[in-house]
Amino acid sequence: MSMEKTLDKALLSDWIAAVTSGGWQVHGPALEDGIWTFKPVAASVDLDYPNVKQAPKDFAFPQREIFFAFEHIKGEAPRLKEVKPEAPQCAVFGVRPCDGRGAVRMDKVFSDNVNDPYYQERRKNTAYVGLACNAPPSPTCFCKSVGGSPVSSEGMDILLTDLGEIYIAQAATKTGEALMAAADKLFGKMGAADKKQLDKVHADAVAAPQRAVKDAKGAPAALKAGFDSAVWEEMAKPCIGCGICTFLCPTCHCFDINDEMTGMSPLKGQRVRTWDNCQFPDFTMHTSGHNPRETLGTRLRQRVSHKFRYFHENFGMLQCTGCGRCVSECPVGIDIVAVVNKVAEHVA
Amino acid sequence: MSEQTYEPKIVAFLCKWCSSAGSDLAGVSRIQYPANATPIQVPCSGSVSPMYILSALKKGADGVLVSGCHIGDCHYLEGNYLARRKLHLVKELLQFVGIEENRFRMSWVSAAEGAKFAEVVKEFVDDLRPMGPQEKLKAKRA
Amino acid sequence: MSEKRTGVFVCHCGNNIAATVDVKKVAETMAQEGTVAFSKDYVYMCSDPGQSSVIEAIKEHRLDSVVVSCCSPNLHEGTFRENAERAGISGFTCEIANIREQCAWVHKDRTEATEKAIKISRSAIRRVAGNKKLDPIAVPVTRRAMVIGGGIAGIQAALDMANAGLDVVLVEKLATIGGHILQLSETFPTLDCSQCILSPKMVEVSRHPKIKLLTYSEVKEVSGSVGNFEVKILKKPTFVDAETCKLCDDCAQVCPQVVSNEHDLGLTARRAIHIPFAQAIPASYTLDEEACLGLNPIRCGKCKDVCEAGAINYDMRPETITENVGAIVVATGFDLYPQEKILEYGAGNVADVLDGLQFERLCSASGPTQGHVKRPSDRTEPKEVVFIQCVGSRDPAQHCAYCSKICCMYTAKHARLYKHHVPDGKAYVFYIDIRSGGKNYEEFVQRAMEEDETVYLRGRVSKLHRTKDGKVRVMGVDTLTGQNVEIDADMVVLALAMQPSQGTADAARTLKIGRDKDGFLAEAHPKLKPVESVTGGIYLAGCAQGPKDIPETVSQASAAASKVLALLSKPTLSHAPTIATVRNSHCTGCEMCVTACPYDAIHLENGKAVVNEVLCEGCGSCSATCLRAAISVRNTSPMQVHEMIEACLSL
Amino acid sequence: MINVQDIRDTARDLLAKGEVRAVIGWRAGSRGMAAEPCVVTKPEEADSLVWDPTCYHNLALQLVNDRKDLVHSKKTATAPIGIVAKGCDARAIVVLLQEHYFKREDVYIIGVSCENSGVLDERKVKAQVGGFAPSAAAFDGDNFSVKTAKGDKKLAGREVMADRCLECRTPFPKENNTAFGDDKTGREFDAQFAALARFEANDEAARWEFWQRQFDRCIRCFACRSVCPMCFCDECVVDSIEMKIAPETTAEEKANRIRWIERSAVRSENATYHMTRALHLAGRCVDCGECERVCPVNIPLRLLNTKMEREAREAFGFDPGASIGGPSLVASFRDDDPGEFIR
Repeated sequence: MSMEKTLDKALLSDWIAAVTSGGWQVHGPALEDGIWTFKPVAASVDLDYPNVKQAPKDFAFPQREIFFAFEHIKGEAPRLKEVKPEAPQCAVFGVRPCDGRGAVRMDKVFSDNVNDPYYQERRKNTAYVGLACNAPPSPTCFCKSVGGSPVSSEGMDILLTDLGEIYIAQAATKTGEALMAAADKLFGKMGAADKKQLDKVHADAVAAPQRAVKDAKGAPAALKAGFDSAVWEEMAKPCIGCGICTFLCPTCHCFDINDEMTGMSPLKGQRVRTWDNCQFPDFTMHTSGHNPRETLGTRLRQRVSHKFRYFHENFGMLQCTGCGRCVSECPVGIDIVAVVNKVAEHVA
Repeated sequence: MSEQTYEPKIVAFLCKWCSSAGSDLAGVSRIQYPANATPIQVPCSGSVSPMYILSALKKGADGVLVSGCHIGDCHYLEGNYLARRKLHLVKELLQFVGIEENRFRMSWVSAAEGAKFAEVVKEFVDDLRPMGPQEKLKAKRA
Repeated sequence: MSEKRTGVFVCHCGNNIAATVDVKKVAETMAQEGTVAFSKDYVYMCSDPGQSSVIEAIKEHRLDSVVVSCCSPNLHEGTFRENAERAGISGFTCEIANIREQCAWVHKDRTEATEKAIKISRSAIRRVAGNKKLDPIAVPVTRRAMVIGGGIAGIQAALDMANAGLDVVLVEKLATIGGHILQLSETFPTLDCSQCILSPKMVEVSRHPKIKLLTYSEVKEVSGSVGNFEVKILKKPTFVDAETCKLCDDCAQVCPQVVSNEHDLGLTARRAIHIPFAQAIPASYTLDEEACLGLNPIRCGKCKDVCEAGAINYDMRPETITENVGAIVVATGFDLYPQEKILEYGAGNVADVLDGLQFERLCSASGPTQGHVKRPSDRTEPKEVVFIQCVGSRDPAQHCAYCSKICCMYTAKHARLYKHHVPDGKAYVFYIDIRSGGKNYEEFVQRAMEEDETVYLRGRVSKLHRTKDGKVRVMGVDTLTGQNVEIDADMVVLALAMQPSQGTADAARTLKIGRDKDGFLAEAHPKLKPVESVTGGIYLAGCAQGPKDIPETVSQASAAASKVLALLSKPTLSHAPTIATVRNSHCTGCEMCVTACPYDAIHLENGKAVVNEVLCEGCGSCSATCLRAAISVRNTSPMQVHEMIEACLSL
Repeated sequence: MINVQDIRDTARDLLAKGEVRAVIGWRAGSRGMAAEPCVVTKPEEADSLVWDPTCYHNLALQLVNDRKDLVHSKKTATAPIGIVAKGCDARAIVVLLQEHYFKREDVYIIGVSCENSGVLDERKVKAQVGGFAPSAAAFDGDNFSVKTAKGDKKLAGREVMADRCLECRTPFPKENNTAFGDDKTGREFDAQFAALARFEANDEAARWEFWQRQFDRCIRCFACRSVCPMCFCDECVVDSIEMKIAPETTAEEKANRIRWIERSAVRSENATYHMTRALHLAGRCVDCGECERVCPVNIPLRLLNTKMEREAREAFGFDPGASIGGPSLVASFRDDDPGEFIR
């Protein structure tokens, strides 16, 4: 890490003020109606929180994106008007390592093989100020078993670690360095004692027991072998086909494109991208009425296989970052860890 | 929009047999009333789905009127009884979520009540005007 | 967009529309609509050249649908739909945008009215864009008719239809047909005997090969719709076989049970086994089960013992008869407003205060006094009689708001009949107004005043009571002189209001036809459809629809008969195809539509709703009730309505 | 207190005798403390069934899914299906029966009374244990014992019981083939509609301020609708896509969707969705509270549904889920339904 400094907790709000005056919109965790969400921060922010309910993927990939507007006056050629994303610079404070790793995976999708200008425009204006998990993990966390770590800075611009009175701020990108440099005098030098404490906190966090996908490395092959397993339908039996697992997921990125009409006389509207969801029954519905993924089992298989097999085949890494949202929030307790383990067990 | 230029937009569902006929009678009698309500003739007030009310508000209506035959006079015998119950629920729900009570209105206007129809529309417009445009449920497509 | 090709035709209606609405602008704006292939305005769209131009445009521009922006659809929807059919497209792809009654005539501001006309027209365009070509549904009809009620109205309607060759079922609640008219002594304005008028007609009914007479019977259930009703009738047992009964009266002679005679309105008594009156049709005795000492077990049995003809059969049971008919005439008549409700006139508890029908019986040769006017309390000839009009009528605060129409005339008749019977008697009439419209009616009232020296006092009677010397003291006011008037009368006759009979209320419920605020049967249109009920195939006649006199009743009965004859003149009827239709893929069989349907037109088959297209009237209650958009009315689908809403808000 | 072994024995017995083809119930979950729904098909699996205060789920939903499976696979059931049902589950089954979704004889109801308990509200538990999700819980009749990362904790029952249970009057499944536990019908922990009454004390502006915040937050994951046993339509009226395409569906119909609500998760569309759902549940919702429990963004959906429920009760004397016979709320009327609001 190129830049490692200390920040007195009392100065966090000053730093945020400095970042804000540097032209950034600062977002931080806020508790509203009982749930943690990233909200614009006015003055100070409390970073002592578990994790946000919804992964922060919407900074670069909002649930609704307008591509262009159109108008068709009778007798004339249809007119299109491009809508460029309004993407203010956003610095998101308090991103957890699993979600930082999620951003890396989203970047793969929208920037590796294809260039999605809407995503890229927003992404380049987004900075993630991460927060290492040094509290005991929640019963549904499993980041370690999918190649992550509670203190990973992957995908972050800065990683903060809470050492009680102070944060250690470690810049991971140029953007991160710039954000710290903007308020250079607020930061202190990381001394040896600090360094020692940091290492200890990180080591303890990594050592804390988590539940685990038994053989994540072998998962792609196992899922391939278990494609036709009867386990899928059995595991999906209680599934209700809602969209919680994918909408909360830091790496789910499927979308639908629709024309939303704003007027009929003359014909006016806009082409809109909205999140879609492989668990919805209409996701793979063909115009003919045929649906290749008609059963809940096939849909569960799609979701799990995408995370643990297809993405790996495409990008050489597991897509799942082990945040545990799909597990803790599932209304009926469908547990991706248990599913992967069970399929693997079944084909073994 | 300023108070002076604001004209409430009303979608008026009128049953064919009583209220639309009553509205016709207002016309035949040349009773003048504000032009804010655009009528949609439906067979019966009982055919007005609660979703039509929501749809109208979402499409930007400032007020929605449903008018049918008086109780006991329904051309289809019972349609207005069903409408009364269903739309009572709609009215309660709208109020519950904080939509102004006066945005949704129901009336019974018989084929003989041209003057009453004009009065219902006039009163509705008078009640809506001070409230200003309905923005709460209106779709904002930006 | 779909490939709809709609033509829009905006009518000026002379200056009726064009004065307030910029019709040219409406036509031009509509041309911009995606589905509109042609639009024009014209001074009188409904005129012959106007209609022809629509046909030409349909052909020339290959239009598949039409919107006419003009007057109310009630006026010309039929005209333009027929016109569309003439041009070779379905009439149901023609919609009317009402920009006259609901726009041009009710607004003054030209800009506002034009904008509203644009929205109304646009809305009709959206509707028609979703309209399907529909063909009227041809329904085979049952060429039989039913008449409910055997009074003069029912008899007349039944005879007219039967004489035209139609099979008729005549249902009467009482043991005989005839109705109130047989209780009358003479009729105004000719003073001819009511029995002489009606008896021949009653006999004609009983002998008519086309008429099936069901007396002592009540309609209990009606299903089906215009052209095909199924009626369930409950026929009560008379315990006497009409064919065998010789009318010897032996049974009545031995019957120990005496009850009040309803034909004489309680002025006389009858036995449990009785004949309502001598000329009853069917000519037979009836054993009134309620009055009888008991049939189960038999407690008396005297009538059966004495009957030589063996006509009496205690084993008769109520019988449910099912009749299929294509049309129904409802002629369930009137009752007098109950005297008990007139508290100021003693609520029926003052002796010698009679109602009009009781007085008729006193004047009638077949009545309790053989035609001699004698007061019931002491059988003496009353020398001073007060007649009070408008009792219960024209009194919105306490009784009926309406005028019962015939009381002025029958009170004049009563006064005259009284004077003819008791030439030295004095007759007083309290009235509010005299309403004597009708051929020879005014002359009749004048004769009552002049020839028969009836004293007409304009004013209300405030109260009356019995005096110690056996008179009825009537206290009123003569508003013409401003004097209080007090008359010690021997007898008082109240001209009570007419109200729909109890049977009328029952029939309305069973037949599912509407009633007006006073309980009379509602006609479909007060001027243009006076004998049609709001339900197709059900017609109205007589006082069940509103107070009326005999000539009017007879005319209405004949009118109803002619409507039935016209309806049933063809082997099939055409039923509007704009009825409910089910999307099987969406229906879950929850039966909410079945419950909501006012016509019982929906039932489940294999777990899916099925609409009986003849019973369905297209009201759409099912559509608004269905949670899954699985049922909707053809050409008023939710999709169409949502688009119409959008059109209404488009400016 | 119910002995869970009784439930297991009953299930095993029914399966062994072939009287049911499966038993829907709860088993221990794999993640943390919560139980999860399961379908037991073999007698030997009956011992996996559990009954505790984490049996949140309204299992009537699983009956709906079973029905859909049967229809989809065009199979006919060989025997009835068994279901373990709480009071609210049984009320939901009654509404489903009222709407002819299946027949009474198709279901074998093993009723379990909540007696003087109910289910936990995980949100309340988390609030009591410093925001950490517990990994196990038990109920001893008065108190819950929960295990958390920071140790074990005893919590008073009423403090962490779901609102819906506190307001519940019918914890006993009246409609049953066999039932366990005491019938505590009429018990009263909290006033009925208490949460609703608290909210209604707000004025119009405050109500809208509250609801617009909720509508804005909705992500349209449709978990509320997916978890609801009453939302058994194959295709919801707020879905803008025609999923059910019958052979007679024309190309025009496929193209012309009912475009009255958009897919975008924005305030107007979300509000329309939630209000439509509330109206469609009027007279059908049995207040099992599942929609509110599963909402990932904490929208208090019970408020909308209990508002309709109370309205149906007070204005129309209607009690959903009380009996199988009788017409549905909006398909029927009474002559004296309120109409004062009509001019």
